[in-house]
Amino acid sequence: MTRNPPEQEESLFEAPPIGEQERMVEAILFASAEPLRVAELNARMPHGCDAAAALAHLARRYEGRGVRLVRVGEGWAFRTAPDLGFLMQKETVELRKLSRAAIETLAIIAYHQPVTRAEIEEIRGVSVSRGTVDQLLELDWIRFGRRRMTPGRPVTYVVTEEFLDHFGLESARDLPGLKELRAAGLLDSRPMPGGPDDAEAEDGQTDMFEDES
Amino acid sequence: MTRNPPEQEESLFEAPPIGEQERMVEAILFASAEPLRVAELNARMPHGCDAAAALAHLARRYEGRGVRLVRVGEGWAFRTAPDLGFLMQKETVELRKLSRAAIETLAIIAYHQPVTRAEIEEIRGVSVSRGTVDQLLELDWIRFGRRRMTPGRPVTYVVTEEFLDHFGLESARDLPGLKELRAAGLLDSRPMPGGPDDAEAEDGQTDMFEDES
Amino acid sequence: MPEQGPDSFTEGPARDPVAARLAAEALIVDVEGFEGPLDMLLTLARSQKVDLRRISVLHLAEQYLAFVEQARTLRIELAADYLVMAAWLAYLKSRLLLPPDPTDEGPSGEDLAAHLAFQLERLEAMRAVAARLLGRDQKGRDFFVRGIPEDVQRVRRVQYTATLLDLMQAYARIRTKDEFRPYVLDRDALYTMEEALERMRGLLGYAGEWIDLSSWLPEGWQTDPVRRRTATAAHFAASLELAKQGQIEIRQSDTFAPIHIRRKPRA
Repeated sequence: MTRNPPEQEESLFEAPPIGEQERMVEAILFASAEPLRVAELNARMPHGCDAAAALAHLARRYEGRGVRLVRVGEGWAFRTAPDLGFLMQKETVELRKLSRAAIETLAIIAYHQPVTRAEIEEIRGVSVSRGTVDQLLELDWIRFGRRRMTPGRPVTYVVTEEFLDHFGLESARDLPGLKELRAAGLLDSRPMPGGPDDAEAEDGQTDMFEDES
Repeated sequence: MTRNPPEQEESLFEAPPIGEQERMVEAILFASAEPLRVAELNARMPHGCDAAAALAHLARRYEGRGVRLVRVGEGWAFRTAPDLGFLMQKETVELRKLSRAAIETLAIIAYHQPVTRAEIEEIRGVSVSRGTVDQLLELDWIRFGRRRMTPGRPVTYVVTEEFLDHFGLESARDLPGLKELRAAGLLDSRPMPGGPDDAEAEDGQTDMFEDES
Repeated sequence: MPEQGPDSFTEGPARDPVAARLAAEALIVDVEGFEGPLDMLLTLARSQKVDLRRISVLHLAEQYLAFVEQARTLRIELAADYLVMAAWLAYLKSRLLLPPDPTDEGPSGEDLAAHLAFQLERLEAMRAVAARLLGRDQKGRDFFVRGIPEDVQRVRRVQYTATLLDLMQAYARIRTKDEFRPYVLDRDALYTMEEALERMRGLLGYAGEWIDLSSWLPEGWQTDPVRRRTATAAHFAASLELAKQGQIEIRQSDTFAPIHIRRKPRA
């Protein structure tokens, strides 16, 4: 989402002082349960405001507080500090118990995204049941990514911002152990020697995490 | 909600420092779905805490911020600062298709204007609900025309400028006639000669229910 | 996962046939607990108690094949994918044991073994990170969102849309109803004058002589009193209309006598 650079507006509207913009971002984010993107913040603030700068100020102000300003993918949200979770029994929602298959499938999608069902099956060595994928889609933790440009144009799966939010991740790059796995070559798409998909060798690797934008 | 006075516990548990208590109150109030009383806060905080004192600190901290700690009845809650209320309005435009009853009624008015309600019903073969006409009036797509000089002096309906504007017409006369509709293939869904009545009758039936809404 | 050290039975019956048999049975009974053959291989591999990178794939293949063999002697049916894996491992084993054939262009036994080791390591790595992921602070359990988010007033403006095409199609739908369904009984027992008029126009050609109007009532409208009444009224009104237009003549010999009509003779 692009918008006019603030310079164009300045002659017409005086932007509020940065302290005031900080208050505005604080109010908007406090009121929202969902993360909001910088563009969404700017759209709701008066012309000439710079939500990104206000966010930077605000994040510093909330450092170490009971409530923190966190980045979730492209969005920003206030969340309670994790060390105070023990106080929140009343607010705790019953997290659905995921099957082992669902957890593994989720991890594979997160670390290998975008990834096709066939690739998930190759990694797990078993077929992926519809219910497993459905469950993850329903939780809004995964979504369909771009189709793979290989024969059959299979759909791919990627993780969502809701996934990042749920696990307190700023981006998919912050997945635990991602660097080590990559360094160990365990995220490479390595086809079976002499196997039929030898030709597609590097496909999975090249566009990994490209989808972030 | 009553609870044992904290004095009894103090010998056993050291209360957290007041700064920590402030963080706790901050997090609890942020996450709570309703305002909380001091007693409720105390009940949820570790033994020896003094929620009232923590609240006082917290209220000062949020003075002049985008959100404020406010008293709501007997309880406490965060609320956005009143001067920023204008930021809390998010207008979402929801596009919705007109119901079949409404679009048919509108079509009849457009083609037969000025037309009375009785005539619309005659043409549609089902009664026209008040809601349908009201909706079209509200959309400013129809308005009242002159009364018909017949017994009862029924009101007539005509289409508005706004209607012409929305449908990109110079005048209602520009609406294609039956011949053109047929040429455009729009009249091709004719009922099979011989046995159309069942299907069509059912059609009329569902229509009537649609009207209710 | 069973802790019975499944590698014990791979040494063959010579060492401890009873223990080996028991171990194999335990594994077979537990086959439901495995998420497929790769998962089982990983479990077997872990029993070697070495880094997965230094695992003996040959040994692993032998363990797995022994397991399948045991299942067969115990007459336990294994799912097809377990048997597919067994066939592949048997092939791998032969590749690893036989001296390489210089004329063979296929992948070497070492390549295949390395790939299997890679698959196992990757699966194990995925499990490890899945556990780390679940070990993170989670929303709704460890950290929380704003409890009163409805502070944001959502001014929802509903905008109704309809295209010109919608409009025309709707009108077409209604008009086709008119054109092609002259007898539609939207109101079950109501015969309209328009319908009667339409019908009579079609019949006029046969009305060269005086005809009793009541004999013109359409089928299904002649017996039931309610339907007969509405049809009679409609046809009478229609005949008045046709008379007014100069298309027919009407006569009635007496009060309540039958009404006769005929096409007006051409002048």
